Amino acid sequence: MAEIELHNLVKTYPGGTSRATDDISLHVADGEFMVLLGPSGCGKTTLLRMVAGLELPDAGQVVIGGRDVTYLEPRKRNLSMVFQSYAVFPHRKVADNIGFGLRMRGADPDEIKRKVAWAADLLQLTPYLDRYPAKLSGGQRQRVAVARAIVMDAEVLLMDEPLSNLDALLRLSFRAELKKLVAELGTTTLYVTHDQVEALSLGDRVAVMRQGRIAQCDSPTTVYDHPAEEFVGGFIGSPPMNFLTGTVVAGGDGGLLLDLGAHSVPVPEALRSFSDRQLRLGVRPEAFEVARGGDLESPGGLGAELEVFEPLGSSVLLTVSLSGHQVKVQAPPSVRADPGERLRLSLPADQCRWYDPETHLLLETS
Amino acid sequence: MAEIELHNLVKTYPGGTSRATDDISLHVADGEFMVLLGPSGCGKTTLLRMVAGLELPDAGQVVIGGRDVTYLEPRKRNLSMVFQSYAVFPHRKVADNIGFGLRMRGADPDEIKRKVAWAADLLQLTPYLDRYPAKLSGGQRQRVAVARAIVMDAEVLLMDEPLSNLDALLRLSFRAELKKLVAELGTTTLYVTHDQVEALSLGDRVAVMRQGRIAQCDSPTTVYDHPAEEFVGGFIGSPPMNFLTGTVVAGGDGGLLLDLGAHSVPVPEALRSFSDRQLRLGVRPEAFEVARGGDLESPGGLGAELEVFEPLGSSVLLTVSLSGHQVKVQAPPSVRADPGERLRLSLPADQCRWYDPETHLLLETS
Amino acid sequence: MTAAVKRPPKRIGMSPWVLLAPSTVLLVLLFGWPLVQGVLAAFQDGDGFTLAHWERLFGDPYFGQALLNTLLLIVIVVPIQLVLAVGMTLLIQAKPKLAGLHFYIWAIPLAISDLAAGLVWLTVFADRGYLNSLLIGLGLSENGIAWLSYDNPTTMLLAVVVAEIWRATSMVFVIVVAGVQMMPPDYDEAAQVFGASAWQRLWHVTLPLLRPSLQVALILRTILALQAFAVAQALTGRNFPLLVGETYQWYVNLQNPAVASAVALVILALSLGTAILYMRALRQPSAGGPR
Amino acid sequence: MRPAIDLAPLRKRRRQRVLIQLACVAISAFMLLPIVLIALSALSSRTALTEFPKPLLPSELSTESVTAFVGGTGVVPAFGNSVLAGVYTVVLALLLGAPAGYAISRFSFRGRDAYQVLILLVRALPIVVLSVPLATMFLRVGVDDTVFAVTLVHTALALPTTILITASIFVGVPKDVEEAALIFGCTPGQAMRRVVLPMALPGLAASSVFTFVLSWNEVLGAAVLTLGHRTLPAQVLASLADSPNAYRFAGGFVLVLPALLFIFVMRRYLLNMWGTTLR
Amino acid sequence: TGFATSGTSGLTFLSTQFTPVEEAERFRALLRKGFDGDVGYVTSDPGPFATQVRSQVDAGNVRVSLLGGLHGDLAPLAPDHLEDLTDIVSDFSSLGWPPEYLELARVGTDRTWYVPWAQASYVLAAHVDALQHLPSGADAEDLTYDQFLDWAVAARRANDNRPMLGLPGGPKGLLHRFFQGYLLPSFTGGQITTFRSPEAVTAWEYVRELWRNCAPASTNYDFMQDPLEANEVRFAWDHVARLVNVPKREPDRWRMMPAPRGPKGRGYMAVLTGLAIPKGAPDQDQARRLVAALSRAETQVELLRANAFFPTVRTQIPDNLPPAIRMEAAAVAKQRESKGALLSLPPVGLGSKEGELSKAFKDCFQSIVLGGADVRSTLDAQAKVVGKVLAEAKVPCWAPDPRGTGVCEVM
Ligand SMILES: Nc1ncnc2c1ncn2[C@@H]1O[C@H](COP(=O)(O)OP(=O)(O)OP(=O)(O)O)[C@@H](O)[C@H]1O
Ligand SMILES: Nc1ncnc2c1ncn2[C@@H]1O[C@H](COP(=O)(O)OP(=O)(O)OP(=O)(O)O)[C@@H](O)[C@H]1O
Ligand SMILES: [Mg+2]
Ligand SMILES: [Mg+2]
Repeated sequence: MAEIELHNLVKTYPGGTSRATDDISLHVADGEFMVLLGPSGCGKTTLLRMVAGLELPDAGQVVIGGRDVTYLEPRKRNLSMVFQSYAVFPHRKVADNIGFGLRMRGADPDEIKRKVAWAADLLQLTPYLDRYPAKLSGGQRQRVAVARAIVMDAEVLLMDEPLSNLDALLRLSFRAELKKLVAELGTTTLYVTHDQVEALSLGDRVAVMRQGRIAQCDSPTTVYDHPAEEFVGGFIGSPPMNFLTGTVVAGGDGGLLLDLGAHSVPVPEALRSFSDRQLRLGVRPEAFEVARGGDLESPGGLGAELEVFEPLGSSVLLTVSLSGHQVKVQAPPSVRADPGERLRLSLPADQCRWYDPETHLLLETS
Repeated sequence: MAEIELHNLVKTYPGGTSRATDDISLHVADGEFMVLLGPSGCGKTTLLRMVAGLELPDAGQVVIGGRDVTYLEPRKRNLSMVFQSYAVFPHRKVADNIGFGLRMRGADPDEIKRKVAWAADLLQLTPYLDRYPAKLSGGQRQRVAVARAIVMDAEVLLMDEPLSNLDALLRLSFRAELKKLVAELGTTTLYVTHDQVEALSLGDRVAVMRQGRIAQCDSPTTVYDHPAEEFVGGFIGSPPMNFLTGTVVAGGDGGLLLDLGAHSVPVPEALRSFSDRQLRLGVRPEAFEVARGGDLESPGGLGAELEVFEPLGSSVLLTVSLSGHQVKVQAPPSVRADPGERLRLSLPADQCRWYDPETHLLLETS
Repeated sequence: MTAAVKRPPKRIGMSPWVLLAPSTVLLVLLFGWPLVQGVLAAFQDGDGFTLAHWERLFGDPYFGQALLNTLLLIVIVVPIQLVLAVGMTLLIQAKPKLAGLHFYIWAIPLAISDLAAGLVWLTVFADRGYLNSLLIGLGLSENGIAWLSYDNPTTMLLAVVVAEIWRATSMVFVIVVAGVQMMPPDYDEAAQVFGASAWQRLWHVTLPLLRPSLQVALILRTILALQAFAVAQALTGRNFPLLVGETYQWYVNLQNPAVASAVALVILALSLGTAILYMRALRQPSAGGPR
Repeated sequence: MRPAIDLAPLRKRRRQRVLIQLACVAISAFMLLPIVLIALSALSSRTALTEFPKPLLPSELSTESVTAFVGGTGVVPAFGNSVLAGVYTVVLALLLGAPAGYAISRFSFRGRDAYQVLILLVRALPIVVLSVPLATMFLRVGVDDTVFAVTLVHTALALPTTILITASIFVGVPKDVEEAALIFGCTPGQAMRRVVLPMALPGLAASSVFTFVLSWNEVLGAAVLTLGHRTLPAQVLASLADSPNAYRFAGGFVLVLPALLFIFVMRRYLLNMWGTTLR
Repeated sequence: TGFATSGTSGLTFLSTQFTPVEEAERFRALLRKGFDGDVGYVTSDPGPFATQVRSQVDAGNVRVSLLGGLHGDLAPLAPDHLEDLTDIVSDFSSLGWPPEYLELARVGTDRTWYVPWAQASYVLAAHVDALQHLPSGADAEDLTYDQFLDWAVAARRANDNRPMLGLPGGPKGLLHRFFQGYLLPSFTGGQITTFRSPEAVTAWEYVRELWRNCAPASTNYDFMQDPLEANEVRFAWDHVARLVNVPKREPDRWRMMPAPRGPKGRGYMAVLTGLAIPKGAPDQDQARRLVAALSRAETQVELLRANAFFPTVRTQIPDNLPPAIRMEAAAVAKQRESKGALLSLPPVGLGSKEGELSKAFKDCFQSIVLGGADVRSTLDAQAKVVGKVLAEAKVPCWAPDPRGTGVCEVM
């Protein structure tokens, strides 16, 4: 009942030199969970504020549930929001903060009490219901802001980095609850986060933004596995995708090879038009398979020297030098190696993504 | 020159019912990078504020660089700080904000200009130097706060969730720079974060806090691999450690086994005192090795049914049912399976951690 | 299924003028016409435009004196009050014991009318007042000092200054306190951590953040100081004439509204001049509020 | 190896606190002393008033002057009128002035500075030169000699203070909190009432105090607008100037008391906050 | 719309007189006793008084039925804002108002605009302590200005060089009346015409000398009774109503005396209050009845008894008055009846310009005495101001200046 359609939204802040959002169009289906991801300052908050009606676009249209709301007052849009800055009411106790929206809507006091208790419980705020926000820790304040938003059961839920100050455990449990809640109510959600795991695990779709534009909007796996632009690949994933530039040459067996210097990697037939031209190869760090020492120059294997070894708990991160390019490789925690050691990497062909070195756009290979 | 020693710090906020920090002692060596990790509201900010001198402890002592500073004014402690709430001066332009500390210290204007430019460049703030903070995005403001702290070259650097509103890419690059910077200057750093990857990759040591106490303070790998309390294991790692309760029984070959119901796991000899008593087994999700189908009940193998399959990009997360316990398993992205399918998990003995079911403390096994 | 874009409403949210209208209407209705009449009166006599009233005014021996005294008083009193009020605010912010009581006492002079304030200080400074009683009691003086005598202009000025400070500092104080109460403590804490001394914090953080309040306090204080003469009159009679006093004198005792209007216009010009000066000097850096 | 706890800063802090304490007491004494003196004078007998050198405590106390003052014809109803006018004025000035203050603080529109200067005109021109035209106007409309008329004039006089003070305070109310209220279903009016105003309470209290005290002490306007329904100052303040000192003190003292009460009530709102404005 | 504060709902009597609470209460009691209607007696400062009357009449919405005020309060309102009361005055001519008062009440026209109500004058009050410093041979009841000065000097010398004499030079003080009605007529024989005569120069030089022996706080004294009571000064010149409380506590230690005399006689001034009816006032009949009641001899004697204002109608002053008033009455009588008595009137017919004329005298004092300016040139300069005021008002001279036909002007 409440899909969100954004048509060509343009917004320049007064006195600003560049557009905060630059002709953004986006369609969020009813009940869909859309995650916005992008570098700091790319216009995520601005976009949310235009949907909420706190900022009016210079051009373009906002449609919610089939109704044009571009210039409608916020309160008539039936939505609720978690502010990046929390915007908790300092003069109201936590319980009153959480119940504020319901009270404004004239809900039944018992109902309010019940819902407040429920949200407080969900966000582990029950002991603090009687405090003023000034006496809370940063994370607790943020939770108040989240609780205030979710009790509303609004048709559209806008969340601007709602969990940025919470610990992993709490995020994890809240995320699960949120997903359940949203699914139950059929709430359409726009969720800004900088946490990729959150983005990928939570979103039905992920919109990656860059300088006021949407670079790619697709399902999490597609965004992760097939970044539509180098930017997306470089932005998502930690560590991000590796990019290697080489020249396409004819291989011995008539196939094409990307010449990286000391090594070469097979290039799909579909890219024959790039023969003798430069091409960019994108590989996720975890796409490499790592073997220690051994038969270094076996065919399909790439010899590399380990420069840095970082244990990350659930995996290890290797920084290796491959034909002079620095490449990040993620390996299972069982892998152990010392800097300076030589490793053999193998690279399955289906893990290779190819980019046009000029437009930086993904090239179709099938 | 500036190790930090905290001795038995106790702090209860006026009107508070419980202690915000409860008898905390901590020693941070000169130049060490100490990360504080803990659930929201556990007292991290309070601890930092006491080190900074913004809050006076009810009891205990703060020593910085061999000098007692428990009650000394903040400005005489030669430290700088990133506030969780940023506390960016709204009446000063970004450049003035960043240079504030230097100006207060009476630094040379050229020097200030140089350093501001350097920090702005590092945090990608150069285009905004001339703006007032009200015209910045949330993440940009946070970066201003960080820049303001790092230009100080203070002996002690306190950072309270300094990167919570930044995207992964920026965090990554800043983290690397910070580590370099801190190492160069020999700054002693106390760093609060809720991001475990950050904690583990950045910290020389990690102190995990819980309800005003330090649960464990050790190197990242130790904290991750050998959580001193169940709490630490459950708190760190995403998903966290799995805990399974069983009874210790004598195995067929004279060894001890933990009886989990349908399965059993060998128990080290050192825990013989727990014979016939309950014992808790902790296993990291990535400690399991997963095979699909196949010889399900082979020795050392644990048969489990897949309940949920979640792709996380660089790995997949499996929720399986193991003798009725729900267990999270992290597997390489190459693993594919469907809910309902049976999987064979194997569990290397050196990946098992044993906990006393009453005290929830780690039991020594060697 | 794109819904038609409704034209953006001409006024987005509330136009400021909607909010300004009620007060403006009241002011214009009540004071607009009298104001115009008052201004015109200064330039008119029976047969049209004239500058005679101004000549009359400038020829008056009291006028120059009054102008001088008024300026002198403002130049001395307003800065002292500002400094004092900020100091008092800082004291209250330091949360001393009985802060509430002190605060209350400091606000008391607000409640006292000009006339009563003048009386109060007259009992102190009069020849046979408390101050001289004290001096004599301490053996510092035999017969006391004629503080308010016309031939002691310095002590006379001093007495008026003390009385004005006592009477009107509270006003600045209350405005500044209200401003400080709105200020998050974060900024001050940040300044502490970054090595600012108490003075530096005051100068670089607290005062700039207080700018709106200070601006208002200064403007109001100056304008009201230009309006107050009862204290000076009670203390010194006509020995220390002030401009508003002259307005009353001309209007009430001399029944000459035209010259009174001329004096009033001088006051008006002074008030607006200083107000504009303050507004320029303490202009908000851009429209950006805190946060 | 563990240094002894350095208590010097704590001692310094304590010393500072003592100094602060002393400063507070000194200022309080300065502020209070004249009040005490007027109270003592009001309660002195006439003979005691003429003593010299004056002892701090008058030799003879008497409530004669005060009772005579309070017993005067019309003093009690005039007191009632003053309270009415004061309260009405406070309410009306806030109702009209706070929105304007809000507009000045939140919107940057053309003519904002001009508007501020314009409202100052009202305060900058000595009201005495307006008195005849003003009174004539009220008489023409037929609302003279009522508390209502006095309230109107006092409101107009108080508006500039109200507008400027509230404007300076609204600047400090974070915008995002207000936006949150809009999102959670408030009309702009409700957002103002439920969120912005409570947060701006100190400023509102400050301006209320000014307004009330202004109305309470204003003589001229009330004196030219009323005859049979006077406010207390109009009824007695004028006569004080012509009275013997004993009455002047008694009158001054009696006039001060209710305003003291009012400030006492408002004091809480000036000081009490819910901690801070949050980020 | 508020609570009634006038005490009754009857006609409204607005007055600038008897503003002090005590006096007003006594007068209200008197009204209740002497008049059978309801009267709300409302006091006001002269400023709001004029404003009220003007605006009410201008707006055609008059609320006040009767006005009471000094000649100076009422004269500016005639003729546009007052009813013509010529008929009352002729009806009651038997009451015996002095002709010079009726002249004043005509305000330079040929109609009468207010009814003379009560009068007052100015006298000297002295404590017996001060009297002992009188120059030898001087008669306290018949001082010359030179003896007066000697007295002030002697008193000052005897008192540690602190003057014992006080004059009401405060903002509300009536010192200018001393110059207009006492000093200048005594020295020059005139008020306006002789404004810059050589005798006037002598007179002002005399003031300068006198002022040196005058308490410096005199510029703050509005009423002399407070400083006298408080022992700040021991003898003083002031309005009778402003001295009446002085002898209250120790009646036998105080004396009231006529003002000194000078070379041209004993100048003295009478203060006149009057009753007027605003143009278009409601309840005019009641108001006229009230005027009649207030003009009765008994009522006026009562007023003297209550508030120390003397009757304007011909009547016998009774003996059973309070001591202070008895002393004042005696001094006033002596002042009026002594040989060489020279009556000065407050400016006649100047209307709203009266204040500016008085200002000229005050300004002379300010410049010559306080500012130390040259007497001659100051007088010349102020004479121009006086001349201008008179020229604008186009009025003939009044006592003690010779009343001519043309416009009064400074010689
Ligand atoms: N000013 C205060 N008054 C009273 N209690 C407070 C105050 N500040 C914090 N607390 C309480 O003290 C405890 C510790 O707060 P602290 O701010 O140190 O937490 P934290 O570890 O920084 O949490 P977070 O990660 O949410 O920022 C919390 O339970 C909090 O509610
Ligand atoms: N009030 C404002 N006035 C002018 N420019 C602004 C304003 N608010 C934001 N901007 C600019 O607009 C751009 C987009 O801001 P926005 O707040 O939408 O970023 P964001 O994607 O939310 O970033 P972050 O992750 O840091 O919060 C930024 O470059 C910012 O500097
Ligand atoms: Mg944002
Ligand atoms: Mg915190």
